[in-house]
Amino acid sequence: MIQNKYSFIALIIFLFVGPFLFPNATITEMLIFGIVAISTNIMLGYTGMLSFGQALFFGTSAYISGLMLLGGFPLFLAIPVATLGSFIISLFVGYFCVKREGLYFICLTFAFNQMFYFIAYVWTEVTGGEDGLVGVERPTYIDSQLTFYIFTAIMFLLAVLALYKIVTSPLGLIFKLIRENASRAEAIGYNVRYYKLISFSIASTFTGLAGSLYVLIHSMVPIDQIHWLKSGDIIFMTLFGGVGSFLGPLIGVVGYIWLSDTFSIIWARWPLIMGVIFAIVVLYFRGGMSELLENLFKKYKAISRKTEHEQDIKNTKLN
Amino acid sequence: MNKILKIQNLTKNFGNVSAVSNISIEVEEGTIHSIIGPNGAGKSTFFNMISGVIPPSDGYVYYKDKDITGFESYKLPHMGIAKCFQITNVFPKLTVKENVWASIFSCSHKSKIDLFKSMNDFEAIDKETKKIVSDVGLSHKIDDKAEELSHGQQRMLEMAITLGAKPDLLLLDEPTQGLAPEATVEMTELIRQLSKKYTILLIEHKMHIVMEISKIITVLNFGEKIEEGSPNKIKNSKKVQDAYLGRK
Amino acid sequence: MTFLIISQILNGLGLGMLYALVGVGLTLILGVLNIPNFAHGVLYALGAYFAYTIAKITGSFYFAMFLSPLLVVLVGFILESQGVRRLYHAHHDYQLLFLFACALIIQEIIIIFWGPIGFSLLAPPSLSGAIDLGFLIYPKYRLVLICFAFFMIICLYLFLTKTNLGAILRAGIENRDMVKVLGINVNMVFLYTFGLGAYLAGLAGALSAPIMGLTPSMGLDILPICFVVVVVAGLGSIPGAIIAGILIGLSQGAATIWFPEATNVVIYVMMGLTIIFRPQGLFGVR
Amino acid sequence: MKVSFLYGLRLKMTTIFFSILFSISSSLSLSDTVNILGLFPFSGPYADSGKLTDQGARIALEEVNYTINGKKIKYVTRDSETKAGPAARRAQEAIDTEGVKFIIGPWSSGVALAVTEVAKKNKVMYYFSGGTEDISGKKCHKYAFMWAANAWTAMDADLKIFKKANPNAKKIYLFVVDYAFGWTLQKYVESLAPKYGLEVVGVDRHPLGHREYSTFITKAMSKNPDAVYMINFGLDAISAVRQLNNFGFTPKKPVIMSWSSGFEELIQLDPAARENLIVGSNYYYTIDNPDNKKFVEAYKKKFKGVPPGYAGAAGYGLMKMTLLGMQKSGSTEPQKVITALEEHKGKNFVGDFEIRGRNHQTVRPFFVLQTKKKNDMKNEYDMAEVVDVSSTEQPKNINMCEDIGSF
Repeated sequence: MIQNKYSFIALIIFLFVGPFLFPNATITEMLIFGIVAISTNIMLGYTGMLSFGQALFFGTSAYISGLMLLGGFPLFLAIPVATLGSFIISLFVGYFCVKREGLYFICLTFAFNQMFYFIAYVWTEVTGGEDGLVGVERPTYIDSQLTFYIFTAIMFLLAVLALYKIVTSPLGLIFKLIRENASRAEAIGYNVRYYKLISFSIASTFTGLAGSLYVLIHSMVPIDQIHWLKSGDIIFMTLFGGVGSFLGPLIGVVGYIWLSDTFSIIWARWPLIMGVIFAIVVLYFRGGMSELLENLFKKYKAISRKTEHEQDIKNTKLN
Repeated sequence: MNKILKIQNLTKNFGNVSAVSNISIEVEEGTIHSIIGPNGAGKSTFFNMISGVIPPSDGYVYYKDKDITGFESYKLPHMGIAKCFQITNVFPKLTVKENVWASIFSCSHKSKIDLFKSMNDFEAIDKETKKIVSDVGLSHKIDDKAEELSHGQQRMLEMAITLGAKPDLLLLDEPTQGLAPEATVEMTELIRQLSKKYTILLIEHKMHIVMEISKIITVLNFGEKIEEGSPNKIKNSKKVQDAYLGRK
Repeated sequence: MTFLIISQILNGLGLGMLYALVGVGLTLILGVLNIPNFAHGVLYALGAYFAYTIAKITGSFYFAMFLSPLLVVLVGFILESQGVRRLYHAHHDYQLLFLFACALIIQEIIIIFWGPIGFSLLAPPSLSGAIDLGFLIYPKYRLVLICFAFFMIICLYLFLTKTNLGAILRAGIENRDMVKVLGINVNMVFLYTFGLGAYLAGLAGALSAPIMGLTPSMGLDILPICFVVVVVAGLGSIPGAIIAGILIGLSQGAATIWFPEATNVVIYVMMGLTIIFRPQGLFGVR
Repeated sequence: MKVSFLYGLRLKMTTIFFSILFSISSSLSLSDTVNILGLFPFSGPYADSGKLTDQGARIALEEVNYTINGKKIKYVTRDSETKAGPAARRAQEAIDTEGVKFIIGPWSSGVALAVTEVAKKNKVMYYFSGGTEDISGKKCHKYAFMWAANAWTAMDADLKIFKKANPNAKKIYLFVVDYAFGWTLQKYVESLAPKYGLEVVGVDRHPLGHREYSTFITKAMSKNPDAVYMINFGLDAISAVRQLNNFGFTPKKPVIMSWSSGFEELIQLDPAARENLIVGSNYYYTIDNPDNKKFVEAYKKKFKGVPPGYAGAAGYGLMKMTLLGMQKSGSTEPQKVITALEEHKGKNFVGDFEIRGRNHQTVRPFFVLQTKKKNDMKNEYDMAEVVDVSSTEQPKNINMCEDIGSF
């Protein structure tokens, strides 16, 4: 609990300091993918389901909200409708996927993702196909970079609080039960498939919310946001940050985007570096960046405690 | 006396092999009814069919006169049937409290809204959790993770989870499996205590425990019921002795 | 029209055979090792690139076809023994992350060694050009490819049914714990399985090179198709993977006749139908 | 200088907190340098062209010794990955942190459309080259320019020169890559073909990134066309040409690669497979004029004797145009540079050109090449010769740019 308090304080500080650390568009994108990764972690870390199709919801919702904005609907209608849209789709897709476990679940979500990608790709009149959906204007009240950042930060905070509420509710506990021991959860009276669907829907709906915000960053929906490689990115960001804690994935997002932007300037073959980093994380720091930081923090504390202790000993000796 | 569980002609075939064939038993309310049999007698298959893990090939299961044959296992706790597993089967990364809490919550929450409330809003469940945990003697470990408990403690936790569902009928699958002698005694005592409150269907292959606490015993061998009756009757049954001592 | 249909069937078969080869490789790894091999695509690409280099150095196309898959097996062995082996007890997410990381690394290494621009690998003169079958003209290499891939599939079938190792692999797919119980060196079995999967991927890559050319991104292009083959076939079914691969190839051929824009979509439509009507896959065992 | 509130605030804060990270670059960049961004695909599906484009751009910068109008040029690059999302993010990032005022970048209409939104929003000039009509068409605006020849111009040139070389040809079969730019070209070809006495006997659209053309080829061959006219690019085109050769279509009958990068695509094909191709391209290194010779020499000298392809030329051309605008206006403010470029007439390494003010299209020659047989090649790069050049401008009435707007 205390640790959570610290991490929330750190989060608030990050929201204030972030715009000075990173370029505006980048930090805004980090927050948006922060929603995605934190919500994906509800499914991945808490419930133990690995979906390789989260870009499906991100992209679909982005298209819906983009189309509504283009059609002249107000933003405060577009975002809820798009989010609702991804919720409905998540129920449909999830219905088929949660019947299966493990590898099959991965394959199915992956396959659904590809299916939606091709729908978006072929249905050019609506989605713009290869070119994506362009020319979506931001409403004037969030047109400047600062106001848009504030808007995104508020949406981010709301989403994070909602997700935190879920995590600390009985529902969050049920998700953990399923991750730990699905057959036992079933035996004490939980319909595992049903709760898996809920978990899948929550993750997908919030991913959808993020997608509907993404439209506004660059005033467009590129088709690569619904491609399976994006789903991969989402998983990597989440794992990179670490699935062990609630806010860990955010560290992953910030790290992933920052590293990829930085390395891409240094060396054209930067995906190689990213690959090596991922491999190292998997083989040696499976808890991701958040655990690494936590360990460092602990070590630091242990050292300071040790020196304190030594100091005490010295003091007693002196006395 | 009221028959709480009636099983009629329960059969399970795996291909051409029948693991359980044509078993009928009736469990009286408020008793300990044991099912025994040597290894491979079909006890586990039988148990799994009752608890909804595998669907039977034939036959019926009635609980309180309601047909529950082939119900998915998650529905049973809500009707008052709880089961305890043969191998330790807890939620290792969660605390003892959470383990038991989740089990109580499962059958006691009324609406979907409860799912989204804060964990701190359920005083009644918290209280009950503490009570059950102390009943099984784990109060001092309540905030420890389940994986940090000793094996015997995990079995006790297992029992606590099962009791959390507030069942009328307890299905216990070899609760003393792999326990040290002292722990076995402890567990036997616990079961005896529990029988005051619950009807118990006990699957066990340790003869002495069963003899000690059961009211009625059903003996299975090669998937068939070979004998049924009071401990005394079983003790003196020739068929049972044959089965256990190895027949020629 | 018959001419068109026959040649489309041949086209579909050629394509399908390639899909079947990579699909079976992936199925083996998925089934026995229970890991999602996201590096399968780059192994396919490596097969093609090795073949290119060997053919360039030795001047022998056939030798390249022989040696390159074996080199890919070597890469597979390294991947398995140095990384994947440590992850058998980890969650799928870490396995996936690791294998995808390997895919990224290998793809970039391909760019570093062979450059970002693609190449062609020509079939030897005896196999290039088209042959006139009377009722249709068809490229020789493709006919040879179909026959050879068919031959390889028969070999694979014999290997799996007639040899001890094959029997162990099949048992492993049916029930992974069984292999452990039988007292077999599981590490060896896993290593060989990964090697065999890599061999099939590498072979398919090498065979495809004269038709589709070589590009660093060829691995990423084939990967989704591999997974579709597995989903349509049913997880862990080797005959299923072969048939699904060929079916997908054929349906792509058919789509070209009537609905050319949809040649890629048809794959996913097939998969969608499978998911809805037969969720365990056409030949799924679990 | 107009800086947004946040930007100004950041300048103050960074100098306090992160002086090493940002202050040096951003304070320098705002005062006495011109900052130009090269947004190229260094990774992703077009990874091959990023480096080449960058090389071309650097040649142009070296010619002016990285100075313009007395100011130092700071040239930065970013990886577009040929993905619109990262491209837009990195463009925005470069604008914010590096103070970039000019962006050049090639390839992919998706990326172009994303970056043009960024350019418009940030009032930054964007010079684009590559396959899309929208930059000087439907999505035209004051800040974006198009360097590649117009699609209509290109198709007109291809058909005209093909007919001239093959007077007996009557029937052509179209392979079209299935996305917006492909359809645009198809539309133009279908409307222009009758003008040159050609009949389109069949059209097959295939998905982008398709590698297997056997099914399309057999279908096409059953119609017995005199030529296959391909509207696809990069690897798709290469795969299709290779397989057309496998099937024995070429070299008996010609294949037209209507919108090709020329050098880069041809070099990936074996000489045997590239016989009898007619290739329409925005650039080929043997273009005969002094400016081009100078460029090719400089390029070869710097990069191991390999002549520039379209990517290198595009980098060079885009940079040249941007510099030209600066020279002409004597300014490094995007708006002044843009105004100076509008309706500019000149001559450079691709020949005579003219920049239309109404749609920001660079009206310039489009080249049609004929591939050489293996025996006629003088060296491995001597793959084709420029057979003709055409720069007919797209008729005004079919241009989709209705209003270029204002600053």
